[in-house]
Amino acid sequence: MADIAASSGVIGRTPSRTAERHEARTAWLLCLPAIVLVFLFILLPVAAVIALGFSDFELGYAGFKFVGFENYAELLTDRTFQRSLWNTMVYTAIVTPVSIFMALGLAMLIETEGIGRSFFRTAYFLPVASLLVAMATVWQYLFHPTIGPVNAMLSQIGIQGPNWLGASSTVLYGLSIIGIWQSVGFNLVLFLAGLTAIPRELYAAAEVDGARSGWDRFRLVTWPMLGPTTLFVTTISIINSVKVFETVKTLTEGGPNKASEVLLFTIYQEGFVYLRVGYASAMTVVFLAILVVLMFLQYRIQDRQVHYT
Amino acid sequence: ETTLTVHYPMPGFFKDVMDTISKKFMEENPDIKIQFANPSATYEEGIQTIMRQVGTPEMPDLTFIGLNRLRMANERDIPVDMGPLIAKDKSMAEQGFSDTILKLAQVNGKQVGLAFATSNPIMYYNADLVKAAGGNPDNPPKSWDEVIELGAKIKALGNSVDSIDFRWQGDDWMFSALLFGAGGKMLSEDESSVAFNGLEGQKAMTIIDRMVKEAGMPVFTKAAGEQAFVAGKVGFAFQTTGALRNTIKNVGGKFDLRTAEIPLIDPVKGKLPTGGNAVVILTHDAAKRDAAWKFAKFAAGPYGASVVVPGTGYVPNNELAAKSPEYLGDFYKQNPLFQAGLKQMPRMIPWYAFPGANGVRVTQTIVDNTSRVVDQSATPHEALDDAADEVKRLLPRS
Amino acid sequence: MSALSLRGIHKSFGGNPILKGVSLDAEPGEFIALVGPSGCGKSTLLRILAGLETADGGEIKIANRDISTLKAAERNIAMVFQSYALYPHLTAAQNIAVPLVMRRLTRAERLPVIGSLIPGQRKTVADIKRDVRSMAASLKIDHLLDRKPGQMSGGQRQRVALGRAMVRQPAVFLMDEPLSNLDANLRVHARGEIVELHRRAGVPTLYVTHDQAEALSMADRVAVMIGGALLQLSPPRVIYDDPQHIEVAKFIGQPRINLLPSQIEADSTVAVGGVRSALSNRTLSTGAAVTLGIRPEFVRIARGGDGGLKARIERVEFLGSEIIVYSRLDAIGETMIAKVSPVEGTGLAAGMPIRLHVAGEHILVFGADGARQPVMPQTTSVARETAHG
Amino acid sequence: MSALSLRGIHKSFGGNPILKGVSLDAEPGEFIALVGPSGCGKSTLLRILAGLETADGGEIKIANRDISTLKAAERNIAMVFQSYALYPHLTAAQNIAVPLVMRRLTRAERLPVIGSLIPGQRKTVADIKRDVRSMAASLKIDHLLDRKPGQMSGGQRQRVALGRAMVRQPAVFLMDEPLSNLDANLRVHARGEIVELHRRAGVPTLYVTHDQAEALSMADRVAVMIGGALLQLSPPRVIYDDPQHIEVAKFIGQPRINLLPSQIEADSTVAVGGVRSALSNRTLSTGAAVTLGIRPEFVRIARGGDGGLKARIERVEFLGSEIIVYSRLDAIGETMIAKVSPVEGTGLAAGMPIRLHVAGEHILVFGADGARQPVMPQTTSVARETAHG
Amino acid sequence: MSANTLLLARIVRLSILSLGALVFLAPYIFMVSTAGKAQSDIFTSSLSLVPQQWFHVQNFTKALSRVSMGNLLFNGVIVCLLILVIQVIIAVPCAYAMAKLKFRAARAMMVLVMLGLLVPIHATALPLYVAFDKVGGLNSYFALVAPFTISVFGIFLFLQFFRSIPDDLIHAARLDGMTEVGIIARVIVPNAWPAITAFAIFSVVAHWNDLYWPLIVISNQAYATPPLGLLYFRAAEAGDDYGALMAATLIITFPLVAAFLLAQKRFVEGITMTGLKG
Ligand SMILES: Nc1ncnc2c1ncn2[C@@H]1O[C@H](COP(=O)(O)OP(=O)(O)OP(=O)(O)O)[C@@H](O)[C@H]1O
Ligand SMILES: Nc1ncnc2c1ncn2[C@@H]1O[C@H](COP(=O)(O)OP(=O)(O)OP(=O)(O)O)[C@@H](O)[C@H]1O
Ligand SMILES: O=P(O)(O)OC[C@H](O)CO
Ligand SMILES: [Mg+2]
Ligand SMILES: [Mg+2]
Repeated sequence: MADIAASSGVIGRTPSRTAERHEARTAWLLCLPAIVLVFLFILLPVAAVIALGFSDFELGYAGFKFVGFENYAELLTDRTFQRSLWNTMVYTAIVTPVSIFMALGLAMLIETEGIGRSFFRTAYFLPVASLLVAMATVWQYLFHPTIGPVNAMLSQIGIQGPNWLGASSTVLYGLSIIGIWQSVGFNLVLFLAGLTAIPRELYAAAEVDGARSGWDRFRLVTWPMLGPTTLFVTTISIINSVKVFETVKTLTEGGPNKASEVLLFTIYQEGFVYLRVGYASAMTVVFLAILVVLMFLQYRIQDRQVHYT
Repeated sequence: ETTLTVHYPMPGFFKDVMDTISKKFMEENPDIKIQFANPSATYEEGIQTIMRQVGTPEMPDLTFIGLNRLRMANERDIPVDMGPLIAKDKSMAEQGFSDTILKLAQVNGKQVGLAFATSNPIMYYNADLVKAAGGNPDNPPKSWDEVIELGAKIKALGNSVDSIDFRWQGDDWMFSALLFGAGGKMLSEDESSVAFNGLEGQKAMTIIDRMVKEAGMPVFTKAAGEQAFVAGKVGFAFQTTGALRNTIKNVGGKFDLRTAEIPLIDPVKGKLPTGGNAVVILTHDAAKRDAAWKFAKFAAGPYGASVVVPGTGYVPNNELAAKSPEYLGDFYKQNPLFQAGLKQMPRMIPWYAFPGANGVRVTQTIVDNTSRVVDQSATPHEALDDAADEVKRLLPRS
Repeated sequence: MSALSLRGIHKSFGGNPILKGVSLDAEPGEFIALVGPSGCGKSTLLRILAGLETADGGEIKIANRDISTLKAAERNIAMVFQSYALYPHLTAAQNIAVPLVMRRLTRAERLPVIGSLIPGQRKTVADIKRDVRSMAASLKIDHLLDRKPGQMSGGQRQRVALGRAMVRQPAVFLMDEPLSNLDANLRVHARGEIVELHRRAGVPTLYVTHDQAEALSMADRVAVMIGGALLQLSPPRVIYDDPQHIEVAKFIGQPRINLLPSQIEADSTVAVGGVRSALSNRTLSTGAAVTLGIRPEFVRIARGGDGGLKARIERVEFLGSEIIVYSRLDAIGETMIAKVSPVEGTGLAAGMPIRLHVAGEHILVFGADGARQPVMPQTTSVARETAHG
Repeated sequence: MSALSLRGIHKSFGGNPILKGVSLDAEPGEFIALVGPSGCGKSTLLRILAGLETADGGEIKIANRDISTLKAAERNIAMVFQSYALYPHLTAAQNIAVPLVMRRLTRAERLPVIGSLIPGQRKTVADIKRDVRSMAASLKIDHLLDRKPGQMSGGQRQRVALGRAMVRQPAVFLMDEPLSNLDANLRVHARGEIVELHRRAGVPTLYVTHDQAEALSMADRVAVMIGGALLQLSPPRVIYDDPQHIEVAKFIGQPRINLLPSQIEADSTVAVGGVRSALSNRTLSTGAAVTLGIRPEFVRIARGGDGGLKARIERVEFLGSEIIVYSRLDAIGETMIAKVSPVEGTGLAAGMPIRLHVAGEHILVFGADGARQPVMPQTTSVARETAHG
Repeated sequence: MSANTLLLARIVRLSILSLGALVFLAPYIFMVSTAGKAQSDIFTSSLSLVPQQWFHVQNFTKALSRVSMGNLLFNGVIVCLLILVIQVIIAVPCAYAMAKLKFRAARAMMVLVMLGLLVPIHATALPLYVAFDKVGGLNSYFALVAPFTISVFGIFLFLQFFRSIPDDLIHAARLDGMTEVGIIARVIVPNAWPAITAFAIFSVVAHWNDLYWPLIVISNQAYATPPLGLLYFRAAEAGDDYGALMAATLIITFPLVAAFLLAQKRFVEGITMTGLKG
């Protein structure tokens, strides 16, 4: 009986400290290679970009000088930059939600349907694997105002197809359609992988609990359990949409009359076509700053809601 | 033995040409070896690559730069001055390098390269549509008025046929074709003030405006215009003769493709801009420079031209090549479509490049404002004035 | 008419037959305990009934209606899963509320914000909350209602799972070891709640358990399933006192029944420890091998004296209110288990020589095929013999 | 020297204190059963011991060595998780083999193809296979070795989890309800295997269970934990017969102990049903409220006659080898539980009036604070009284 | 009744999926059709997918002979494999530590990862180019691979998946004597196959098709990757050599499709967490 002590405890050295230190050290070691590489290939170059943002460096000239906030001051009045901010926002606002919900819907349809799963997965994934260099030509043709199949199809049902990539009123939508086409497969694969992590037993429970329709099961099990995946997909989709570049570069060159100027294209144009690397760098910094704030807000809000353990 | 690394843009166009030329060159100069660096897709990307590589071991010994980018390259001191090399070389004229031709690749009097492939804007037309619209394909329009009138008739044929594809996108080249054709200039002689919004410019821009208003020219992207034309859905296309070979291939037998000289607003004083590129020497190594000069002359010389012209549609940059039956004389007889560009050669003047750091941006400004006319969101007058205002800002203040 | 009827249910997993034609009928409001060794197919049977697994063959009827083609959600069955299957993203309260929400609210009423604008929705929601709270109180988890499953102990999770099933009024209750992670007191309490609920609801209940006390005390009838077949389905007393198969006798009863090999002697009698019983039918010929079963509570220990079976104590196990004595028979080396009260057991220790006396009227006789052989009542005679069976 | 020693372990979750200073010492080779109500912190204690959770305060020693700072992998502890925690991607055999592979093979030998080229590796692997097979055989899962957890029943999974812990030779065994999903026979069998293994290994074992038979029969000592504190740690008999706290008495014993409110009478005695006991120390004053505890097996039922407590049967529960009778005392309305043999119980039915007699020498007295009050031996006197307590 | 609704639901589902697939495949259909057409047959006013003359042989011959396709594909495979293997080796442990170990820098790491996700290669290409030039690393597999050895995308993706792996599984592994690295290799990776396969697909596709970075660091054709080969079919004036371009694109895309077909089973064949209870 002597060994019973309902004593209120010998709180000596806290063992937890040491254990926590152990764990922290292991964690550090595991992260170290990644940290080093992030430093080398992301942080340092970004630092260089920030530094260049304060300079008047131009491609082809050897020297440059620091000009303080001149580039940033110029940015404030740069209408092209403002235009491209707006266009990027519109593009992102269209492509992100549509591609996420389409991918989710397709993922669920494919998984419930027994027939042709591999085929459908591949079909929807193919756009991700496409080489834009060649695909640009194809889209150009598909969206052709007069000889293009899309408008031919529309005219079959009596609609006068728009001048998709040629008119400033529709060019962003045309690009958005291509953007959706490209990213649905990407999101689809992520959702398919996410679906596998949901324990089957929960669906059994949902059925027994009276979740009759697929929709009920979706609301009760799939959607909440996919939370982490959705968070991930949303984050990545936003980032990818904001980083739209290749389609604009190959299909519209920002035109007509800047109707499809987007941020990365503007930056590219400034840096590599107009060769003003310093100014382009300042733009990049602003671009990053906006994104960082945006992403953190989005991530923090959503992250709270999706992790259960 | 010397090895030269050569870089060139648009391999889809130039790969075969380059391969043929370098093979022949190495046969004639066994002590020089030519190797190619990874080519660039466009002139734009080509010059970017070179500018990045300046000063690194990756920099090639020779490259081919778009004629409108020579000025910019020169401002950055990238090309080797060919002046001394030409001076040493006594027989430039005999080799077919006339002064006019040398001028195409000069910046402020400095010889920064040798024009390699040169082009001028011509008129392509669909003879079938012209006929259907009541025109005579054998007697194509000579003036813009005729073009616009016939274009309107073609448009009226319906069946989603369009009248005209005027290639205003991409750069200011086609605008300058109208402007120079009216005898106008981009800037004043001393390059201190804007001149393209003068009378000639107004006339030029009004032509574009009329194409839209009177002949219903749609807003095409560059590729869309090309595709519609080769599909037989456009009556007239105005663009570089350099695209001829590809256009012929794309049209095949679908319709009767013809070419003609481009109308000039002022048929007397009218000039035309020269497109294309020039071979530029980059290496500062003395031994290599001689070899490079040999190659540059060879490529830009009559043999080079005789390879380039049939394969592309460019006009000969070398008088010898153009005239001598040894090179291209017979070719033109057998290929009448290629004659339009040839006939316009006397009118060719350098493609104007704007001075200063913002040279390239100026071009974009002109394109953007042209597009406002095409989509009818601005009158020619407004567009030109806005462009002029902005260009004024962008020019170096002296 | 039976409230629930299974006919010839078959099921294999990858070629292995798991259920080999299970048939079972439950009266309205009957409570059936399903017991059987681990892996015998109990959970599989429940899952088939619930519609979560499809049988390879057989027929399922609820209230005489064939439900084999109905989907799980349409069968109106409540089930406690062996693995709990709680929704990890919902709190205990929300978990318990799910079946009510699914049934009492229309699809529109379930919509996040809009739902609450529909007249009557608030009232229903409040009712659901109240029902959940009282359910939780009866399972003693009302203080946990706001926790998510990840923050609960094993037993707490199990109670939430139980609550989720019990909160509604289904056509059939299925419970798969719903109390296995609870302590004895809580288990007794929960047992009471389940019985009470069952009485009120009056629907057939199939209850899988490994706890025989549970099975015997709660059930109207006990179904013993072994190797994918139902061997016996009888009221608890019958299952225990009158098992029809040696496997049932072996499975039911804790500590387990003593089995002694024996032979039919002349006149169709069997003898053990000086006690002789006569079989009531003469199907087995003299000399046929049989097995005699004697429950531990019918084995009495004498520390000396005559008669009975000579044995030596191997191990004495203390179980609080009783003592289990394991001893080895001198004659045939088999182990015999006796269950005695702490008072009787005082002083017994391993190694002690003892004599075991069996109560003759409680001997069960099983033929070589395992089937029970009836014994003529009142025929047991006690013969003075030397102590060996 | 103690083989395992916990000192003042504290732990809170989000401000809720769960463990409130738990201290415990185990002798080398001692088997301690840890019991307590659901949610009292048993699993948490094991997890802290294993190094999976960090205590807020306190000290843990194994063989006098402070291991608080060691990582879980370095503590050499084997544990059966309440949730099994099987590797879903490995077969049963591979699951069981993991701890052996990790300990017996060098890092190089574990490499996929290259490993098998290292001399000696084949032999070790073969040894591991053999050990796994014999472990599996002893848990009767040898036919499942190639299945993955998803293809096994609950009880089968649990046995794999048990096998994984038992296959190796750790410094301490921790088992968290390792047999909860097994049927009675299998449980008895597994119990035997665990005890056997424990005897061979001779390392301290902490065994959480809700099955009191398990706790009482297997353990050298039983630790009763209630509300985050260890109330008593004693050998099974002591825990059962001599609980030091009313909570312990209430928690241990199935069916649960009868508790009757009472008062200290003159001369420091208490009386119930005509039986009187004298307290051995006089700390409680006359008139102080106490609670009397009488185990159900010490309550005898008389169908008539004099004396004892008058009561009426409420419910009779059949448990196979015994019968539990719930009756309500006429005088004070409390429920009394009696446990009788099937023979004694024959004929008892709800509604019957009876008299309950308690064995005076087995009455436990608890003060108002719950602490046990010793009773003087041999002082119990039976007075003829009218039948009320 | 339910049999009928089931059938109907099925028909609706299949129609939606098929229609969608058709839309998504439309560009490919056009591409395949173009690869079999003569140049003059491509842009016509009729919308015929069937070539007037079968030009497959010519186009594919051109695609294979105009560039050294074998060399391009080989470089592509080497580069993609190197990138993938290193990315996984670097990202998995890091994500594991961030998801399952407690350390104070985890939050800062998260910031780094997010930042990394946001930074486009277009922005940092120039400083990186200068750095590679300084260390003389241009024109090598090293230059093609190095900047992508760190995949913040991978870290982020794995992080999400690892979080849903139950803690008890990791605890069991620790008690079984695994080191943290052992846990990663033996518990995390096998249970995260869907995520790793998905990542592998993305990584390979992205780097197989990447044109931007190779164009910057590779001027020596010996190290050219497949998309660089496509340049040879591009002409800025009057369109590309469409037939050959499409043929070459198909040749280059084919390995990706094959790889995807092989891999897709893996990321859906989930390992359900049935080793656990609760
Ligand atoms: N992560 C957590 N956050 C908050 N509370 C927790 C957490 N984990 C456990 N608890 C609480 O701590 C208490 C002790 O839990 P523990 O799992 O140790 O109980 P237990 O004694 O093992 O119970 P059982 O017998 O039901 O398994 C419980 O009340 C539980 O709700
Ligand atoms: N998916 C599966 N694939 C193969 N065999 C399976 C599968 N699921 C279950 N089994 C096997 O079917 C048999 C019956 O399983 P079931 O879960 O019904 O057993 P149970 O009677 O509930 O056992 P327990 O009491 O241990 O829970 C077991 O032997 C099990 O191994
Ligand atoms: O292609 P080129 O060299 O003929 O140049 C013409 C212009 O680029 C047309 O915009
Ligand atoms: Mg089961
Ligand atoms: Mg627990």
